[in-house]
Amino acid sequence: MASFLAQRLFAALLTILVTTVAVSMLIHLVPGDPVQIMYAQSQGTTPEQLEEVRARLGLDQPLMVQYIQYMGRVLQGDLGRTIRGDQPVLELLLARLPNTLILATSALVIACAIGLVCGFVAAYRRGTWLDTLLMTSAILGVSMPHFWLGLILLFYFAVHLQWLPVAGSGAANLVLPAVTLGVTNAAIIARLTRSSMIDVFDQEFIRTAYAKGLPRALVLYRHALRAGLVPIVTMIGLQFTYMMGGAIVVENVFGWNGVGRMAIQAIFQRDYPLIQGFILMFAVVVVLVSVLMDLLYAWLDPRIRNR
Amino acid sequence: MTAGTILSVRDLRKSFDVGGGLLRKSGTLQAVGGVSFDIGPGETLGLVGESGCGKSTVGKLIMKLHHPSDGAIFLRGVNIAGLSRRAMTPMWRKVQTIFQDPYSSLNPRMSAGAIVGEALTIHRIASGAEKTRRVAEIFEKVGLRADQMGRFPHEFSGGQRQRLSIARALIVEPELIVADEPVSALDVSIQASVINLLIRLQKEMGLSMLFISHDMSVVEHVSHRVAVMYLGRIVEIGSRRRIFGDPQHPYTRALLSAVPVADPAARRRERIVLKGDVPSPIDPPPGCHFQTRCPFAQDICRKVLPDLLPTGGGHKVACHVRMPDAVA
Amino acid sequence: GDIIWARDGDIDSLDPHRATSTLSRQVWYQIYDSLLEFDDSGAPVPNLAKSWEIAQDGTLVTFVLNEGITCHDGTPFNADDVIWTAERALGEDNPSLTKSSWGDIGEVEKIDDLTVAFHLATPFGAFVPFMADQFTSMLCDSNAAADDFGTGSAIGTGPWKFASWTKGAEVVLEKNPDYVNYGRPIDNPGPPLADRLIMRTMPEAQTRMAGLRTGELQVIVPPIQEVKSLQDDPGVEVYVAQGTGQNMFLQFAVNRPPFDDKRARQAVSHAIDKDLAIKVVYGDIVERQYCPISKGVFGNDPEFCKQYDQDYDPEKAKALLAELGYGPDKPMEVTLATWTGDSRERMLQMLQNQLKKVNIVANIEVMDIGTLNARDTQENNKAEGPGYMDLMGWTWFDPDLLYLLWHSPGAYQGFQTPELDKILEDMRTTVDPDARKEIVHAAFKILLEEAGQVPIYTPGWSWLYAVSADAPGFKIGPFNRALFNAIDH
Amino acid sequence: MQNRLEKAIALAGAAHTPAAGVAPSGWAVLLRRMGRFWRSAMSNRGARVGMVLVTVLVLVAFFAPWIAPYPPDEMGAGMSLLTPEMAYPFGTDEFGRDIFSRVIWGARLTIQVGVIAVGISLTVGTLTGLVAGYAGGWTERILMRLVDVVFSFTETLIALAAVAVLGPSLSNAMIAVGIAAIPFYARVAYSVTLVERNRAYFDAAYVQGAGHLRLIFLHLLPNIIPPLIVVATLGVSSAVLAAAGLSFLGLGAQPPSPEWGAMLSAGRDYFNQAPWIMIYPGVAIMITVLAFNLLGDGIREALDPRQTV
Amino acid sequence: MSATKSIEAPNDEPATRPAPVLEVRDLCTEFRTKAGVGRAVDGVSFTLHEGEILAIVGESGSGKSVTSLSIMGLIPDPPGRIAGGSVTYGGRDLTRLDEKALQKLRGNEIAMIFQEPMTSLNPVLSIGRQMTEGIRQHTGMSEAEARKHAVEMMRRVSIPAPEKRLGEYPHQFSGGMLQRIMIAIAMSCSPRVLIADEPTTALDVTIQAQILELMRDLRATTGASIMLITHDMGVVAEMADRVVVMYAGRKVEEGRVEDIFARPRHPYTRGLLAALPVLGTAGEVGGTQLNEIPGVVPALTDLPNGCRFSDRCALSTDKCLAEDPPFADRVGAHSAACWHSDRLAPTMEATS
Ligand SMILES: Nc1ncnc2c1ncn2[C@@H]1O[C@H](COP(=O)(O)OP(=O)(O)OP(=O)(O)O)[C@@H](O)[C@H]1O
Ligand SMILES: Nc1ncnc2c1ncn2[C@@H]1O[C@H](COP(=O)(O)OP(=O)(O)OP(=O)(O)O)[C@@H](O)[C@H]1O
Ligand SMILES: [Mg+2]
Ligand SMILES: [Mg+2]
Ligand code: NI
Repeated sequence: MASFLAQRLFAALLTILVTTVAVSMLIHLVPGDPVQIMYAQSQGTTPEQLEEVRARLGLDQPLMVQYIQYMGRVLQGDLGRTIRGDQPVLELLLARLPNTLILATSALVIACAIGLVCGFVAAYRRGTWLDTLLMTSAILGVSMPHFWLGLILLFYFAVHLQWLPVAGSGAANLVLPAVTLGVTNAAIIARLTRSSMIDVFDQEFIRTAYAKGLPRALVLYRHALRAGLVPIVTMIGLQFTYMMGGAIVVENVFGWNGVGRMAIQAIFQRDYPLIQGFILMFAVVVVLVSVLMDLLYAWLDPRIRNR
Repeated sequence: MTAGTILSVRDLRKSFDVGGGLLRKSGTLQAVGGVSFDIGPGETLGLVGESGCGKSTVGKLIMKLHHPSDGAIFLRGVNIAGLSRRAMTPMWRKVQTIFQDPYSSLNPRMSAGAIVGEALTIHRIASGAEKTRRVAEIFEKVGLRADQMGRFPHEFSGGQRQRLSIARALIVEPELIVADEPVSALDVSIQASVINLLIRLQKEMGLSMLFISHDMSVVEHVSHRVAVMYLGRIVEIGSRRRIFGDPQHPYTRALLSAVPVADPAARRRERIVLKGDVPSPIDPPPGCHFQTRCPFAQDICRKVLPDLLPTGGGHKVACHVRMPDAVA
Repeated sequence: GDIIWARDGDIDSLDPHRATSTLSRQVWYQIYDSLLEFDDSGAPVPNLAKSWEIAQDGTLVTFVLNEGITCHDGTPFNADDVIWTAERALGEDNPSLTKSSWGDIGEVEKIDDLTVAFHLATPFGAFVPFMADQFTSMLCDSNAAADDFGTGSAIGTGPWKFASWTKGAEVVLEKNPDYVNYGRPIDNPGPPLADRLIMRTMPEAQTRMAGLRTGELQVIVPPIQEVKSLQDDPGVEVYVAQGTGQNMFLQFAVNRPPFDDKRARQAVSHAIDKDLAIKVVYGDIVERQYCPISKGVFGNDPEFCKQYDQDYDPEKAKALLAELGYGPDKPMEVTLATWTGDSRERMLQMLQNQLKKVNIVANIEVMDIGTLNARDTQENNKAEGPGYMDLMGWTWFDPDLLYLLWHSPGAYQGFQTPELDKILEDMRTTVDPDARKEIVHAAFKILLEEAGQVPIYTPGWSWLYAVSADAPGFKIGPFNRALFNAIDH
Repeated sequence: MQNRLEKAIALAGAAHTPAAGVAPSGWAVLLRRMGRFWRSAMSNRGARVGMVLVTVLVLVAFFAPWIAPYPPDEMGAGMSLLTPEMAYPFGTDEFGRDIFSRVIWGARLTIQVGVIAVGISLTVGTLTGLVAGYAGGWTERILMRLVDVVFSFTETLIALAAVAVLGPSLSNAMIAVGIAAIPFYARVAYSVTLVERNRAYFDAAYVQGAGHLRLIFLHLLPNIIPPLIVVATLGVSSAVLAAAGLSFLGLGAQPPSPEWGAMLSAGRDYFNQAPWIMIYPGVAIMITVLAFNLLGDGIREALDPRQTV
Repeated sequence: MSATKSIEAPNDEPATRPAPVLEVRDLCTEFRTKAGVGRAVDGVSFTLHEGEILAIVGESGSGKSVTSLSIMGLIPDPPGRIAGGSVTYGGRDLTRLDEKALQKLRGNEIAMIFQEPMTSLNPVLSIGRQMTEGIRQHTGMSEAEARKHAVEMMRRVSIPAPEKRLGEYPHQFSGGMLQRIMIAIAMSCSPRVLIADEPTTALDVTIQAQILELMRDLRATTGASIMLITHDMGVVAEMADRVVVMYAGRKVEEGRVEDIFARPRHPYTRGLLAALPVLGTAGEVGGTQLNEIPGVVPALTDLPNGCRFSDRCALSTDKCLAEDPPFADRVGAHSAACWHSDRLAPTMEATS
């Protein structure tokens, strides 16, 4: 177990390393540096002064040197300070991480609640009108652009009905973005659940369970659901990371203060330490989630647990 | 190894690394643990044994689908065990194989003619009309019609697919055929015709054959000599007559007596029913691998792995216990 | 009550020396005061300093501070604070980003507790108005004690006290009960009426609209397209900042064909019907801009500038293009860029449409501001490739901006002439207003005649405020300074 | 993680069974087989609806100049912000451009986006996964690690980089979307290759002495294509959505191009006064995505050996 | 008990046979497929008597499994459905029973074991759970009692250290052990009927011998009737009292095991027997040819007219092509569905 985790983490660290190198290179390909951007549109300084600022920030060093210095500091737990506003990157990230985690988790809970139930029912009633209805709604769900659904929900529930606040970071503010993100992702879970459950329903051990005289509900719950959950759990893990990083549009629409939004701002401002910090954090989350999924997976599937 | 030997296998070994998952230790699985045998020209060696005992692995090692961990494989005197893929390419004209599952061994996206003729292109033996002619010829030989060349595997029946497989193996005119359970996936009625075909072709073309099967009656029907494997090792090898008529190893006897006889009248014969299950090749029992199930096991069996020793007449047995006369 | 002001972005820093964005400046203005203020006409007037005096040909400026001003932490505001601020901004180890705008300052001298003298090495015409800018916000020297100044703490003398900043979400300010208004152009001599002022970041315009509609927000930056409907809404008041100092103009990659030839630049200017474009895209919420610097800034004189610009004349544009060998059979292909937001891409679409009529095919590229800035310099350094121009915007309260933009090497290493360089150098050191005006106009003439900079409109960004009618008392001062002191909510 | 992922992906996007069909050489066979595969797919109602919609879409795109009453960027074709009426069935936008015409022309761009983006990810992803699955060992490890690396970039980041290096435009957005989706295809291709590689026909070809290229392109590739087709069909819809999202962030199509995502993004400024500006392109996106989804799902269901009814 | 007796005295007269337990009459089961509706089982009738082992043989696809699933009411619907006939057990027609009533019978009075022990047990549930759930369902025992019973059953099928193994999962067992577990599960409620669908096909001969022995023992001790489905004529010969031969969804021959082997009355049965290489009978390699049955089993949706075996049959005549031979239920147990049964018996006897 320990050696397995160690192995996993080592591979993960390598991936993270390559990722950060790649991202650092990539982001430096983007023209414009943070100093120049800070001066945009307002009375500026002489080019020499710009150079001075760059030198102070270490941006005049060759890329490789910058990167190595950066990694050196990272290993000591120092993610550096932002170029804009000169704030500690780690603090900023950690301050927003909970928001993102909360949004992603709630959205995931909604997505799972809808997706698992619909998928299961559709699989069970495979080929009936109910199946068609559920799956068509699922496809409709994925067909909607996030921002479109978000705006419509916003205007209906917040402005028209005034049931929920428009924006902010309170508990009531969580509802709309979580629903938007949840609904669009529920469809994917529903479809996967359906095919996974159909897969399981056709397995021979289900027939065995029936042959034992077990009631249908028990067969479905104890035998089918558990066995069919494994691929679904994987997808859920994937979705979680996707929601964490990719929900920028939803965060924007609902003014939800998450890491995704900060990342895109950082990119626009070429705030290298912040971007690198974000990527690093994201990679770590991806790794943690995947380890978590492994454990969950092992818990669900004894074949992996102890062979 | 006599001069006329086509294939000579010496102390062949193969182990696989297995495991290495969550909460699981990785280990080595010795699939083949030191196997030696010869096959002469025009001879069929039957290889029998229980599932997982390493029969297919032996076949694959000879075909160079696996690289041996140790040991030598002489094909017409050339040791192919260490050959690179490139160096092996010409050797594949001498040794060919027939797989167990006729359907999955045929590329579903290629026509029958293309599948059978592929080797002609690869080895630059023939192309164009000449290729077509030769493919047609081999089709006739295995009992297919040349006009079926344009068809696809799924349009053939199971028996016909296995014939395609045979045709593909024969088109390069090999000297040795490794047939890994060529009839196990077939229904009884079809199995018969494929067996008949194989025997006929082998005679006509003077082929040598390694015939792998778990079915004792089929092996008896096609083989000149038979090797019995148990957990990665050969426990008994000899002429068909000896193996079936006077088996020396308790496992061979048990195997023979376990085969159900298709004659209700012969029902109440005495039979040896082995206790217990086949041990795992990852963690084989000490001493003789068979000792855990052997009705005659003695102390020495639990400690010392018996060698495969000749008993005369080309017959060899790996057993510490001298058996009384055969019961079967 | 609380005033919640929703904007499309967050501040960068609470430290006026560490950022330059409009979004940050708007907030500094609430927390800090400067020595001087601008009155409604844009002229510097007393604020923290009750008077100032210029001596020795403009190389010595002395300020006398008002008595009894207290910092947010309760300490009195005096000459030490001014000196602390100035030395911090001008110091070697961590200078202000806008250090050069202070001028060439030799020494800041404390005459007495309430009198400070600035010694300049050379006369600097823009010095006095700069003392009214947010970049010279006066910081109390007690800030020295905090190691999170600018991010977690900020002590000033302004109407609002800093309470908290959640990056990306909101900045919370509380009213300064001790505030006395000396110079801000608003009718409230004392502390703000509301309890708190909260700046919220809401990038999506429609969300801000929704918030205003539901009463969750009191002040928002509205989407331009909604201004009309908001103006018609009795529950909302729309404020349009005047004299923001922002100006929007076209500039060209002048170091390669076709825009290395002034006729090509002039043709573009002649081809576009700026008034029509403005009307379609912005209606009446922006103004046509004729001069290289914006209305309300020293030297701006539309009548003067009109003599030299290229007014809408497609025929003339075609003629110029024909001279250069372009015509219906050989259209001129160019790139037309700008940065995202504030309907600028709509402006480009209008321009594109108009340019097409004179056979200039413009491909629009809209990018983030960082990319655009870098791109402009890049394009000026490229010897090959299609023509390139962009709709750019800058803001400053003084024509000194022209020095930055067009004095070689120039902000983008673009348009420049030796003659213009000379004029701009003179402009820097001339203090006398009339003489300075002459020089500024000389620079205008070159820029406009040569079409090095083609002015289009003003203001350019973040100049609109929609305020809920239940929060009356909002006002915008010159240079886009939002005043919440008198809002009663 | 890897295996589970594959299983999930396979379940979500791919069918495992090769379809049935007929013809002479590997590729011709594939084509003929595709025909058969197609017919069997078309027996599925969802797939038929999807196919009809896709066909209509392609026709609309192709005949846009004839169908659209106005050029897409003709300003003042009508008055600005007209509500839908006979002459302007979808109304007009702020420049008086006919939204109907723009939506029609937009179909071209959208199909282009879908096809090109998927083309990129399909080609690169398939080759990567195929080679990784075929070669095994270090090649496999390195390639699949690289795929993981790409996987942890967000689309936006890739888009920004692509846009920055190549300039902002729809085609660069397509490239970005295409690159971002590579891991998905690579993983499907990889897992299917592993399955196919373990089928006996592969070993059979190997022991005929077939070379690397022959094994990869003649034996493996044709056999991994059908599941990838399904993934690709579904991929078109995600690509369309992703590109629209990028346009929404200003990283995609440049004005005045009538790309639907860009129209939506511009239209949201008129959400209150002229909702039709946002509604019609939105509906168009939805229908397109729906069409490809139905098609993909339909094909998958049709290929599913369990689905016998 | 008479069941045991029938093994020892296989030549018992039909008249002394014990009472029928399960009676299948004219069973028809259909599947809707893309190619059309196929009758996987088409008018099959047979009777299972008390304590008897009835073998059902036939090649792959002949409808053996579908027959057994139809009896259990486990035909997946859709695509399948029982289109006609009856299955009488204890006076009730199982095909008309509702789900609840069937649940009471399944695993309790009629139990079933399947071919693939590996896939027939749920990989994610422990063996103990899978054993006890059925017991608890039918007996109302507590969990602890059920576990005790399960351990007892495991011991009976000779699983070593059963208490320890209860907590383990299927993948930790070998195929032979899993099949024994399956049998233990099936026998745990002492069913009257055990349906074994190819219980040993996936297993090695030595393990097969163990399992067959075990089934015989169980029959002897519990008196259960066993319906043994297989394609292996050897297993039939070893185990069965009576045999039903199926071909393409039809019963083509039925009779006592000795009769079937000694005097097959259907050319298909004869072909099957002759195609089998028999241990100990081989002469020189290639000396004797195995008998081949040309052609393949027809697709259910594309059956030949007349006798379904006609296109593969050496004896086929015009009549065979035109008319479907009825199953002649002749006096005595041994009969076949063939126009030429009479011509067959002597031929076979002559050669054997
Ligand atoms: N690629 C492999 N990796 C790991 N283990 C393997 C591999 N191939 C075979 N084995 C193991 O080696 C042992 C021998 O396998 P092999 O296939 O040779 O048996 P076999 O005698 O052919 O059995 P069967 O009758 O089931 O075909 C088995 O335990 C098998 O699990
Ligand atoms: N779920 C199903 N859907 C469609 N057809 C089916 C289904 N189950 C069985 N069949 C068809 O019914 C026929 C009989 O199948 P069955 O499984 O009973 O054969 P079998 O005699 O048990 O063969 P085997 O020896 O291979 O197990 C076959 O042709 C099969 O294709
Ligand atoms: Mg094998
Ligand atoms: Mg079956
Ligand atoms: Ni068998």
